Amino acid sequence: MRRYSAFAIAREAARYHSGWERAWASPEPKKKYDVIIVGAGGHGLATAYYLGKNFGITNVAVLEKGWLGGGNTGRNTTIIRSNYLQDTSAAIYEKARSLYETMSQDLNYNVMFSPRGVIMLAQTEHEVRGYQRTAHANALQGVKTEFIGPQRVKELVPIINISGPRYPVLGGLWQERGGTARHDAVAWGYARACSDMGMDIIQKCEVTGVRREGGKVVGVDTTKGAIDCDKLGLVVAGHSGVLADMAGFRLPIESLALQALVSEPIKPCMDVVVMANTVHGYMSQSDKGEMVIGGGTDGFNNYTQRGSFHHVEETVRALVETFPMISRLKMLRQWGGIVDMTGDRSPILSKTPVEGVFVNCGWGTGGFKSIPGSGWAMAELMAKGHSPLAEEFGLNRFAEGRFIDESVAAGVAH
Amino acid sequence: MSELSALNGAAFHGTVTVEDAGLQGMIALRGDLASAKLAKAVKVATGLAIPAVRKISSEGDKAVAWMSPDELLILAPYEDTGDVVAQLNEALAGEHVLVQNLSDARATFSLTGAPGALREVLAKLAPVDLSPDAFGPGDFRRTRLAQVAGAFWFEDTTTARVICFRSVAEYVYGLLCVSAEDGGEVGIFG
Amino acid sequence: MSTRLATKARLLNTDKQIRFSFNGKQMIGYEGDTLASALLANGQMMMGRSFKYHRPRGVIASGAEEPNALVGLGSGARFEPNQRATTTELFDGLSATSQNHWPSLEFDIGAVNNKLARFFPAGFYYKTFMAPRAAWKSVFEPIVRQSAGLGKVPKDRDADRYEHFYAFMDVVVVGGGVAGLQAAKAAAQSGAKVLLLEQTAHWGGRAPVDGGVIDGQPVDKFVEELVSELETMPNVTLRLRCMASGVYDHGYVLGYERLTDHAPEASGPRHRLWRVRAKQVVTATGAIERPLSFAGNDVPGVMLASAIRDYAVDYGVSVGDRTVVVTNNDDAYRTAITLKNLGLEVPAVIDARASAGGELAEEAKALGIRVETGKGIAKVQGSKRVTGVAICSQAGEGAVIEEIPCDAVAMSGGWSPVVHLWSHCGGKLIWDDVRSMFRPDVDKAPTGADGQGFVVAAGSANGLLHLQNILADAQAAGASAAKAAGFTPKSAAAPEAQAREEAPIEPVWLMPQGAGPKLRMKAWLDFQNDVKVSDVMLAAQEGYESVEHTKRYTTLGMATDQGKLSNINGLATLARSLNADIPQVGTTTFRPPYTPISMGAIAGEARGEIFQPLRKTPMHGWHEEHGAHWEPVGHWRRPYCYPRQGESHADAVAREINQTRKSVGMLDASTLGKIIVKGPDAGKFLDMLYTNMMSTLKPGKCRYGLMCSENGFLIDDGVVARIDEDTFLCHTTTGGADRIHGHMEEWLQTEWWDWKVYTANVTEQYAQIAVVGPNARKLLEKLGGMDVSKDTLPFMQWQDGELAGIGVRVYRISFSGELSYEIAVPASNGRALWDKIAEAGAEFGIMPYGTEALHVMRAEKGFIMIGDETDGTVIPQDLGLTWAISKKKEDYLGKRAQARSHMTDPKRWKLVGLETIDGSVLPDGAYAVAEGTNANGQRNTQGRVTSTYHSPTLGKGIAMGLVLNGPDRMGEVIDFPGTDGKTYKARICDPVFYDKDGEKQNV
Amino acid sequence: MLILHCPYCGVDAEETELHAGGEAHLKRFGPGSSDADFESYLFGRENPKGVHFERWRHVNGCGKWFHAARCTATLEVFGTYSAQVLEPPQDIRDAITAKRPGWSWRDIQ
Repeated sequence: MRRYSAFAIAREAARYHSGWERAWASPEPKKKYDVIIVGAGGHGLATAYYLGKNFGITNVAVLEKGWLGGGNTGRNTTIIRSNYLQDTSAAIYEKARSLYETMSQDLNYNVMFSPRGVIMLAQTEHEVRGYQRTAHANALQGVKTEFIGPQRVKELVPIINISGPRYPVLGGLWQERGGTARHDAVAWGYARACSDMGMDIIQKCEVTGVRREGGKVVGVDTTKGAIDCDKLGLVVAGHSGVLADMAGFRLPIESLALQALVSEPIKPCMDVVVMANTVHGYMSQSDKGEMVIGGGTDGFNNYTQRGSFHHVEETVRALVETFPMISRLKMLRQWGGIVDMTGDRSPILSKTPVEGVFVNCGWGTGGFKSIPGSGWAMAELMAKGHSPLAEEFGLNRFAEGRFIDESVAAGVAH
Repeated sequence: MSELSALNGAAFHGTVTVEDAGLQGMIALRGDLASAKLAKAVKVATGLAIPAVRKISSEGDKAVAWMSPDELLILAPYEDTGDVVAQLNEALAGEHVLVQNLSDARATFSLTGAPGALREVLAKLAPVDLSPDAFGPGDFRRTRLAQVAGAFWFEDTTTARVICFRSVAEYVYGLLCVSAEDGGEVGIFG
Repeated sequence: MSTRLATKARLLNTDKQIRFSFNGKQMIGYEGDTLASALLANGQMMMGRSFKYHRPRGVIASGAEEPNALVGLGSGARFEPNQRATTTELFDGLSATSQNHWPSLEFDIGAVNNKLARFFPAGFYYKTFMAPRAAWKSVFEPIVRQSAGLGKVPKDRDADRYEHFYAFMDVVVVGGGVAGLQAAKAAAQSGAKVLLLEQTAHWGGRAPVDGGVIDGQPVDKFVEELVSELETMPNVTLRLRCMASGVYDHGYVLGYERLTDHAPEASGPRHRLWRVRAKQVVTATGAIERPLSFAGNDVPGVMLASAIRDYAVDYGVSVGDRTVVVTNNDDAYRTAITLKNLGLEVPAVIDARASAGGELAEEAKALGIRVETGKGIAKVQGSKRVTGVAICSQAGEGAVIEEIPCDAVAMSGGWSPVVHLWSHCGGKLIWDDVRSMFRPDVDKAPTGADGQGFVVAAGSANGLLHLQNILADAQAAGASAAKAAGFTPKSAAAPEAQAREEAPIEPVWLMPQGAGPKLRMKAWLDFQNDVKVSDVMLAAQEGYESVEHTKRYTTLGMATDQGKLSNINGLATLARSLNADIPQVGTTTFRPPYTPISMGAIAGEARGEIFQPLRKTPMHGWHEEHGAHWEPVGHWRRPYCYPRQGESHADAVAREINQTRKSVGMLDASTLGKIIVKGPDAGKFLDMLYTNMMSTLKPGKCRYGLMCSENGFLIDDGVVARIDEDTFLCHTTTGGADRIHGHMEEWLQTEWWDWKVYTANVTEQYAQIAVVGPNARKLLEKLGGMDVSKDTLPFMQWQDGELAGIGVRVYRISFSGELSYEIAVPASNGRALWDKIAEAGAEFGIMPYGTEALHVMRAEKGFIMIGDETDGTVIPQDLGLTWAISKKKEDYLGKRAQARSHMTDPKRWKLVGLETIDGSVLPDGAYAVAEGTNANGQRNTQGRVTSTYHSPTLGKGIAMGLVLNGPDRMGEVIDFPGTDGKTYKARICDPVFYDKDGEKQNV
Repeated sequence: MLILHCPYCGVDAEETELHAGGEAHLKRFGPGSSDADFESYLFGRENPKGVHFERWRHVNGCGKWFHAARCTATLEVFGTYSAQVLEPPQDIRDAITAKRPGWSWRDIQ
């Protein structure tokens, strides 16, 4: 792989960029791989990457029914934070966040990780208590956060309306090293690195069946023919239920639409990510200048990648109240993704009833921020059979009543 | 009287006039609407028959509205509610019913104005087809008014009644006033 | 220079001059102008700078597709960035400023990017700025952000208002051109209710500019008559300045009506968002002309041929004196003919086709216009303004044959139907090779609730370009929409139209077709985002082969015009690069809105006072008058405390508690939920709902109860009073009123529908006032009217009666540990009773207290609070509430769940009291640490604080918490590290800090 | 933006009058049931890309719960019906069969 650098650009500029090589290869599938990952989104590619990097497993195929990074990786609001309440959540999201810090250098691909800081606003006494609790938990989890007062919020976010009248800002949970990254670049950077390790990323290859022998996986059927494997990782947010069905087990998952929108670009006016859970909206400003806005999920199962407009209305009115200056900005584009939601809204990283089949799903609205941590844990789980980061996220927790519930500290949205 | 309605007589004049309609007697009657005994009790208490689905029947100062397959809303003068409740309870003794005075739980607004303007004010707030061929006097609709539950009906083509929960009376009044502000005419219902 | 012509313009009223300013310079236009036409008339071709390279940008189009002419409009509370000059109607006093430059439009430092453009190809960010690591955030990103971003930031709260409007229609026709008008008529004649939306201020679309004859009349006349006819039809609603911004599932169409943008002084809302439910939608949205990709096609003065024609005909504006037309189709000849007829020079029509054969070409030639076939533009000369073009053979690599001086270039690469609305909700497209366009696949329309198609495309939006075909298609579309909506359309023929016959288009995706890298780097696809042919080719070369990859890698089509001009050219370029067919490459997904719509319109009326419902109790006004400091609780606002002059909130809370414990206090408890549950099976039902046994409660008595979810977690608590044999009244928490009522109805309707139980939520029927403290009884006795003595009304009983002449129901329940009465009174009498209590209490020094005093007092008593001790993961067994869990019942909601292994785990943290060694207050939410770390390196914990307060009664900090084996560890001291760097040491103790034996409440 | 016909009050209600209540026809398992049954009751969810049965409440309307048969891939609605049945009635099944021959959901066809 030829390294990217300013020098390389200068060299290529001289010859009209004719020398750039493909970022990733476009191979036909082999007959057999040690590991097949279904889903070339951020999570699937990260899983493959860490299988190679951490465990030397490179005879890997990543199968993608559409184009790589074309699912939720390319449809989210790019927020990265790890200020979670429960230990196991904080562990995997903080692992992810710390990997984001060095991702551009690790992958030699600038994913534009911007640790600009994330504030979760406390607008009720209940939220104040909830976020103070989270701050205490984070301190013991090694996640650097701080509960800050309203004046500090105003300093960090001059465009915010902290005085209400409806929901005065009482403070906020501030994670200085949270931020954003360029979402597509995360998928592309991993894809390039995986391809460089000799892994096959096979796009437009839809899995149509999971082949099992004696309760163990032996391969998959695809639109490009049958492919054998020893281990199979299902990493297909939104469509996890469909794939599990092929493998012969059920997941405690429902697929819901989650929507986002951006404004037209304006000059820089907000340097941090702000989440306002009382009114259900969050906003950041992209490097292009667009205000990137999101809210809650729709309430019913939906595979259309289109949501209901009243959720957009709810989100926008919440943010107009919080940031009155956005009223005269215009919505440029709205879109939806399909997120898979589990019974406790926390992910599943688990072995399954079928030997050799592993599942990584249920990230709900937290998918993007967890990509490297999720890939890291999934790779370890698939390579070694267990992973401390994945331990608590097993499927068994539902039968045991062992919930990982993040909504308890008011931190609902992402 | 020391009783106060939520808005204590507020009024706004815009494309239509929005007024607090004051204290209105309201009784919820839950029961088997197909039962003859219930129909008779309603008749005795109000002089009215049980209305059809999503209809309201009225006579004088009383009215009966269809709320759901097992619930009616009985309207009577505020000061008479105690008597009507007692009458109903007596007539329905031994039956499985629930008679509940909810007069104080709600606020009522009166909207008066040109027929088209009246419809427009409501159509800004409720996901309901308010064209004359779809909704008119005699119809009763429970729905959503912006962010809260509410219900309305037309007494005639120039008078509408809107009810909502008492705690959100100011919010609904605010909604109705903003919707009735001059300059906001839509001109779609003639 | 562009200038105003002396000839009559279609849309102008030259009797009415309009004054406006651009970058502070005063200018004059006419009524009917757009900002773009007026600027051009004032010689202002350059209107902005591009996003990435800060290249000079002139207006290129005349409508919603404009990517360049974006301005900041207005000032202060009415400032709006990124407003399209082409869709901004001119009004008196309009003030506009150009964007994305510093210090000025003419001289922009940022244009240095342009000089370095070669180093900034597509995706260059991804390949550099990686070292040193911190530099991206601190150095590179701020530079990138500052140089991007386009418009200025609005500073103030918006001065305008907005609203929503619901409409229900049989047929919505989008687009008020001839196709839309005709379709609306065809649909309306069936009797269907029709709404016709047009985004501009004028009917007729572009047909009147393009010419032709309909039913023997000029198009303008036809439009005028048709509009008049539609206006007389009672079932037709016509709206100008109302854009259909999106089509959503189940026939939901969003209309964006701009009511006062053209008249800011007018009263009324600025924008109205129409939420229309349509049985059928006809998209008569027209077509958009495509640019051609040649070097220098972005120089100001290079415009769409149709736009130059529009400015001349509609606004009497000449874009330049000498306009070279470059085309691959016949339509652009209309521009040449129009200009020539207006007395302007057209040095040449450069036609990339080998032969130009249509009637229009013949007409142009007849007018003496030089037509060069098989030629293309090698390069446009000029930087801030076109000075000429170098022409070449289209088949070659760009060797210059001739240079032609000119000051404008009219380009046409053919027409693309506007398929956005068709596509928003899943309508599919097909590639039409003959016409070189994506058009709606009529067999794959978006489907509605019934599974049938609900969108019909009409006219040029359906790929038809000849006037006769357009009208016939529109007639058919209107009729078919009416039919699908359940009406019987009249069989009527479409009007007869005559227009020129056109020779076929020849697709040209690069000019000249063999252009080398140097020319390709100057051939723009996306004018705003600075994406060139070379960028798309580079993306393909690097493996970003999916059209979505290319779009995202190059930012093609992601600017504020959302690629209306660039998408098709871009994906054709991609297809060429991949040696694939265009349909194989496909399109990106069309997402709403069609053009950007204001956030204000989306938020609608929900701002200020009516941003959200604010729920108020009947005593709300009193609290306000008495200086309450508010706390939002759900949609309610409750007094947190009532601070007096100079008093801190903490002091106020302490005072309120002290006075209540010492004498008497009063609390507005109206927000607590009250639900009537009645019927022969009411007891059985409540036994399922509560963990306690409620069916054994005697009429007249009260019992505290717990409710769990089916998942076992504690979701609500409150006192249940049995009213009579069949009737219970269940109190819930403030947040629980609606939720628990819904919960009850859900179980009754969907699981136990044969149980005879009715419920009614009577929360708002009653105001509820708690009178609390040792003097409470005396106070009530003073009010008079009923016996509230211990014997007649003992603890945990209720009675109906009268106080101070007002009918009440009094509950002897206590959440404070004091002698306490909760008095329910019909809401309309709430304020009267409150006033009487306050008045009668004066002699006892009665004080109102707020939620914080309530919380502290209950904590002193060790009572749990839903939301503090519980957080959705806590079961009653954790809280030492096993006494409230009936052992006799076979079943209740949550019972089975509580038998699962994690819920019976002895290691679950249990409720205890906590007191600091030094009397200080434990920090809220602090965790108790245990030895060591877990497998993920996190510090182990053994408990947490759930409630913590300073107790004025005890004069020290008190807390409750959940602790591992807590109840077995009384007296043990554990460590709670704070976030302030201190470690708080607390002793585990009984959670009941005050009056452990309940002697005070039970008197 | 769905529209569902409320079978109780007859309103073609738009989504903002409704509350979505998840999968329909769940069988409740209480005390004494097996861990697997109980887990399945609480968390096992059908999540088909296609025909689905679900619960809705006409919350800003007549307040009644009802059932809907809907396609999650296209949002087509096959019909709505009473909440007080244990499985989809025959006319609803027939309506689905007419449009999605060969459909199945759990063990219902």
